[in-house]
Amino acid sequence: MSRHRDDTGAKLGMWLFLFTELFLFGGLFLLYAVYLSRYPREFAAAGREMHVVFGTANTAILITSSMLAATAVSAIQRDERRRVLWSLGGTVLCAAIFLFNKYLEWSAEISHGFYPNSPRLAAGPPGESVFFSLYYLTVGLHGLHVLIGGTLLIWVAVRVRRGVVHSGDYVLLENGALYWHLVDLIWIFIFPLYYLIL
Amino acid sequence: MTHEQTPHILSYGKLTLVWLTLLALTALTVWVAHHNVGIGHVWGSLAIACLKSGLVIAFFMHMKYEGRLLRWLLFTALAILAIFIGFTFFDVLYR
Amino acid sequence: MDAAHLITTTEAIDPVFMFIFGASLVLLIGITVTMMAFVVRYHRSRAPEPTSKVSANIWLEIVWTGLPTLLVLAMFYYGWSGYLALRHVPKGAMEVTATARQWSWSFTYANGKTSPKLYVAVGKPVKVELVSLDVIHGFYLPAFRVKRDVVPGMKNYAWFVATKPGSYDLFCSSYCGTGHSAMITTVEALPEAEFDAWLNRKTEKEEHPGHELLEKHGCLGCHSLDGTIKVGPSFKGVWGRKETVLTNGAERTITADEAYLRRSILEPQADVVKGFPPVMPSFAGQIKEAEIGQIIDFLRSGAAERPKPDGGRLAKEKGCLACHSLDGSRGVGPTFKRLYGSRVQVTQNGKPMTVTADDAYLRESIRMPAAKVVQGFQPIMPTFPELKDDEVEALVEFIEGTK
Amino acid sequence: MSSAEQAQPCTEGGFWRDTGRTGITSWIFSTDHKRIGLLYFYSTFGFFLVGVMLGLLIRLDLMTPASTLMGPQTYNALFTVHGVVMIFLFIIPGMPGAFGNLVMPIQIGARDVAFPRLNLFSWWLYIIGAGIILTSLFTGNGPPDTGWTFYVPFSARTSTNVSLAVLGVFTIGFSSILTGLNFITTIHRLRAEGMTWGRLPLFTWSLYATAWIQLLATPVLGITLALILAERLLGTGLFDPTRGGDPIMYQHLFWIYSHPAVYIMILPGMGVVSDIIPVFARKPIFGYKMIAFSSLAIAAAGSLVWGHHMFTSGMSDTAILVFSFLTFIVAIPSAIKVFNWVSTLYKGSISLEAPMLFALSFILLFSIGGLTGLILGAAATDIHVHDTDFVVGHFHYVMFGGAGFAFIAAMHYWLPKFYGRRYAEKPAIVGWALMFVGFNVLYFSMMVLGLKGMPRRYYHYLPEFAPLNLVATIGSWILALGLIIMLVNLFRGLFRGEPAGDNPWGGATLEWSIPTPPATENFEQEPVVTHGPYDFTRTGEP
Ligand code: HEA
Ligand code: HEA
Ligand code: HEC
Ligand code: CUA
Ligand SMILES: [Cu+2]
Repeated sequence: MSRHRDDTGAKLGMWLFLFTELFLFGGLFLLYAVYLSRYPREFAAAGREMHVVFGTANTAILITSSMLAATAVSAIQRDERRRVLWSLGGTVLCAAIFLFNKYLEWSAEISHGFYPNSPRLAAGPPGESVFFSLYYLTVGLHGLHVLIGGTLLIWVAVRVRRGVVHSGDYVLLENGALYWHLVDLIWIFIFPLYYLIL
Repeated sequence: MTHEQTPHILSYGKLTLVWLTLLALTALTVWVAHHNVGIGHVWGSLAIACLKSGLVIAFFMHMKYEGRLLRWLLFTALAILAIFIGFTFFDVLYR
Repeated sequence: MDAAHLITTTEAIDPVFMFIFGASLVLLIGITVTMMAFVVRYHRSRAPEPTSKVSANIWLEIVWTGLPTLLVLAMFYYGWSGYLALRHVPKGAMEVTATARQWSWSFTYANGKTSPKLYVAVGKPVKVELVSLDVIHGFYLPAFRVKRDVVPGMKNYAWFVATKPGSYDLFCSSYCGTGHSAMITTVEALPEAEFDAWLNRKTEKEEHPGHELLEKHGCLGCHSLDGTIKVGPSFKGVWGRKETVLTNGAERTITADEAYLRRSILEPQADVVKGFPPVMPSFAGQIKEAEIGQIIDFLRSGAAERPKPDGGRLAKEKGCLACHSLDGSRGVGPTFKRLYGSRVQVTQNGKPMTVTADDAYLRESIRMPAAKVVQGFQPIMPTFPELKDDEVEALVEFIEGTK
Repeated sequence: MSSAEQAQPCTEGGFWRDTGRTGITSWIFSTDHKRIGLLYFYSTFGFFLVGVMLGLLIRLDLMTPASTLMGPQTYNALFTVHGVVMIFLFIIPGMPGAFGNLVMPIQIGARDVAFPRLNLFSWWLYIIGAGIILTSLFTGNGPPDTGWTFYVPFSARTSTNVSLAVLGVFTIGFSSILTGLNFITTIHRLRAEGMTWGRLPLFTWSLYATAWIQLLATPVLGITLALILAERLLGTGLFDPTRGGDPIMYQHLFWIYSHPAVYIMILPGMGVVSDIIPVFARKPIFGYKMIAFSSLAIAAAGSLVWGHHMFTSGMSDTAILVFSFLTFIVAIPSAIKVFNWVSTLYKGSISLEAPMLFALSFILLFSIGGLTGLILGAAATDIHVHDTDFVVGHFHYVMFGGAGFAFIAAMHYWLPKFYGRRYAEKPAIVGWALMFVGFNVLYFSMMVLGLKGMPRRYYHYLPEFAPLNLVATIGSWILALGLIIMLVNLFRGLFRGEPAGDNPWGGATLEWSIPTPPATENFEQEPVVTHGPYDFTRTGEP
């Protein structure tokens, strides 16, 4: 007996999953809010050590990638397969650039002695070490999501190429894109909170 | 159960427009941060971030074209998250 | 709040309890009785078919949503106002700092004196500042309905007032590791004059300063002086002892000399005695160099072996006094008062006989309670195999002294 | 009278054989919700037995003031593992995982859940998490000794195997999230024609409310546990006061999940009771709408009261005011449920078979547990009883007397449907009676002990607490005896008992309208529902 497809159900499921991701990061944002209100000055001082250029560039990159992912969805609805593949390729490329930037940025910061439990932070005021610990955890967790999202989109792209995902059945692509947008959403909040607190 | 309603297709033009707005808002938030020192601007940057995420959710994520159910669920989830964070401040602020 | 109208913490809490408990009891009995009555009355043997199909009644729902709401609001309000009494320290309260560490308490008074028990004056409110040196502990005085967590890095406090002299239990209520249940001491409420005298006495006994330091820094919470193994090895005979230790995971044998003991205090994780968990915190920065010297001197002097067990304390701790009174009243067991030297009617192997309560008899009674059973009492006294000979001696001495 | 025919298990028909697949792989890789339900049932129930043995050992240690049975370290590991196993391995996954999976899709007239493969994945995550937790007991520096609450800074410092245990719980949290996600989608999307929201059986309603808590609260636990790992492995110091962290923040995060989690435990139990009582009283449930609504209200209001676990922690007084107030608000929907259950009995035709006995004792025990919850919710009284055996008594009443008894009621009520055979009635009642008595002897003594000031998690205690502790230990033996009788009888019956028939109790929900045991696809054709779940004039038709 064949079961009929339920795209709306699948999308509902994806949204529910996105809620859980939101709450996962929610715990970290909660801590951020609490510690910011306790150590405003230390947070500002620590925020000044961040590389705003990297942050801004990565924000632009993620926004672009998100736009490309949305384009892919529009394209598949119109049955423009080449455009789907190009957009997904662009999204994944952006993900890769984003991670590469992160790598550069973290190397720079770590070489300056900012990492959890580092001697430099241990010597500084308590609020700063809290800031950097939160920063590494939040951004690290986000980076993990970028990695997962990128992999997911590559997998989807392969299925598009094979014709498994097509204009008549593209909920997989839609869900993949939704996940990617969430990754973008989280970054939209990380960026001002960690880079622009001056 | 699955009456296939024809899905709403976003035009590329609209997507580009949203994209440009998002980039502009990013520039704005960086600019504000550099010209407006102080804790008060935390709220400013958060407001901009909320605006940006609203755009992403409404257009990129198609929420504008979804049914009532999803919108309600999203609203509920966000409200609960806000409560989790907000209620913690009953402790943190008055300790 | 002046002293005359002082509401004790107990007086603030207990009525709240009685109110909620009473209301709950009434509700519970009401629900249970109704339920049982329905079950009996409408049991299928009496009511083969249901006699009603009603499945909703808006008025009933309103009533049983509304009334409980009012009731719980009353409970909430009452509970909150009782709580406020715990937070408002009466003016003129004596301040004491309670320092908690794994796993012992130390109390510091305004004049700098410290003690392992909390001494207070009867009728005088006490504000206790709570300080933790490691993990979260809980400062709990059941008799006064007072509890507050002792959180590192936080300034918590509690207050209470003892209205009668006596000794009250003080527990660590918040789980803090291996020795959690051993982290108990007492509040000693003394009449004001006695308390003042105590507070201003220089040192209690003529003690080796090293011994006092061990008490002050909480060492004795984990290390005994009499050979019993607590969390850590006993100090009895530690000087010159051969120990198998784990250094970076590798076993080796060392002799406990001055350097080793010093390292054990400052870097406990460097050499961990085999068979013990590596839980000892480092005391670097907390103990002054001179103090370490005194401690080591004390450990070397073998003084660790000397302190005699305190019979009275043992009698309380081992629970003897749960069954034997000190004031002549009859408890589960015969009283200790004027027991020593008296003539006792006992049954041995079913034969009645009379004996004199001398040292030997008392020793036997503690070691083998079932051998001779005092007439008129049940043979229910447990044995205490963990008591050491000198502890039994101390108990006998204590009983001898209870006139 | 045991003819050879009767000794055959009835598990020949229905989903047991339908597809012709047999052997272990037809189970552990099956996507059939009934098979997954049974997988969950056996795994969670197995862990229940493990937890129960640990509980028994705890009581054995506490029998006398100074035990010589074990050392303090062993005891501390014991209650930690007992708590972790009971909460994360039994009671949270148990009810939704086992009975939710078995029954809910049938109750709404669906062939399966919305995402069958995800469902199987949830079970695997659960098993993997459980495996990690079990590994943590035997490797490293020995089993964790933090209590199930993993409070920092202790949990960040102890040298025992906390990291691995936390990782296991984290994995299980994921499993719980996926189950919740699956159930919400299923209930929204897969209801049969005519199965309106107003016709959902109350068990399904309660699962719906539960699923939302699982979905929204569990991720917070996830991040909290991840932070402990970070604290231990990376030294982030977010909760370390010497580096600017705040241990109280950990408690907030932990209880933001773990208070709502207690409603994950109890809500499905309430659903079971709401389904059982009308069937055995042959009368529609009283106040259907209010009961359904109160499940949602409990889920919602229950998410706002986490601070009541922290009244003594040094949290601000304002927070205590707010959280104490909200705690009392949660009691109201619970009260609504209790009153409606009792009213359902009025003018019914009540038969006291085993499921009903367990359901009725649920009402009593849950009420005792809940009412003691009020004493805990009031700021003044909680100060005295916090972290004492009174709290231990409270939560065993709600968790074991409530959720646990409901689980056992569900076993007696539904398992015959899936095995096709039923247990003997008399021994079931004997088992119930012993459990009920033993339970009260055990936990009532503990509550009195708590009032007298005996702290919890105490390896030994002062002699003044000795008599009641002895009584409690004796109670645990009576309870154990009852549990053993109950279990032996139940499982004997499932494999050897009389055939159960399609509708042994005369239920009106959909699961009783299909053959016993159900076929793999549940329904031959999609049912069209024409009446409510408690319309006993029309049992047997959809
Ligand atoms: C199934 C699990 C479960 C459930 C359902 C509950 C239900 C409730 N719990 Fe409980 N609780 C736990 C499991 C549970 N709890 C656990 C595990 C802990 C300890 C955790 C730890 O520290 O290890 C705990 C601890 C705990 C505390 C912290 C104690 C402390 O550590 O100091 C508090 C404080 O407010 C509390 C309150 C309540 C309340 C008010 C309810 C309410 O929901 C109860 C509502 C029910 C009723 C009120 C009874 C039914 C109604 C009637 C009989 C009608 C009449 C009633 C009225 C008119 C009001 N609980
Ligand atoms: C659902 C949850 C659940 C259940 C069912 C139980 C069940 C029991 N618990 Fe529970 N308990 C908790 C959850 C639960 N517990 C939690 C969360 C804690 C807190 C942990 C912490 O502090 O961190 C706790 C803590 C706790 C303590 C406090 C420890 C302390 O603070 O020092 C005690 C003490 O008595 C205790 C005892 C028991 C007993 C005797 C049972 C009884 O149910 C057990 C009765 C025994 C039987 C019924 C055995 C019979 C069965 C058999 C012998 C098996 C037969 C075998 C086959 C047929 C194969 N538990
Ligand atoms: C938290 C419990 C704890 C406290 C408090 C504690 N210790 Fe220890 N100690 C231990 C344990 C466990 C060991 C064995 C493992 C080890 O060597 O680290 C130990 C070992 C030792 C040793 C080595 C003993 C031997 O037999 O070789 C010495 C000496 C010592 N401690 C001294 C002290 C002193 C002095 C203090 C107080 C200033 C103190 N300890 C406080 C737990 C504790
Ligand atoms: Cu200190 Cu428990
Ligand atoms: Cu709670």
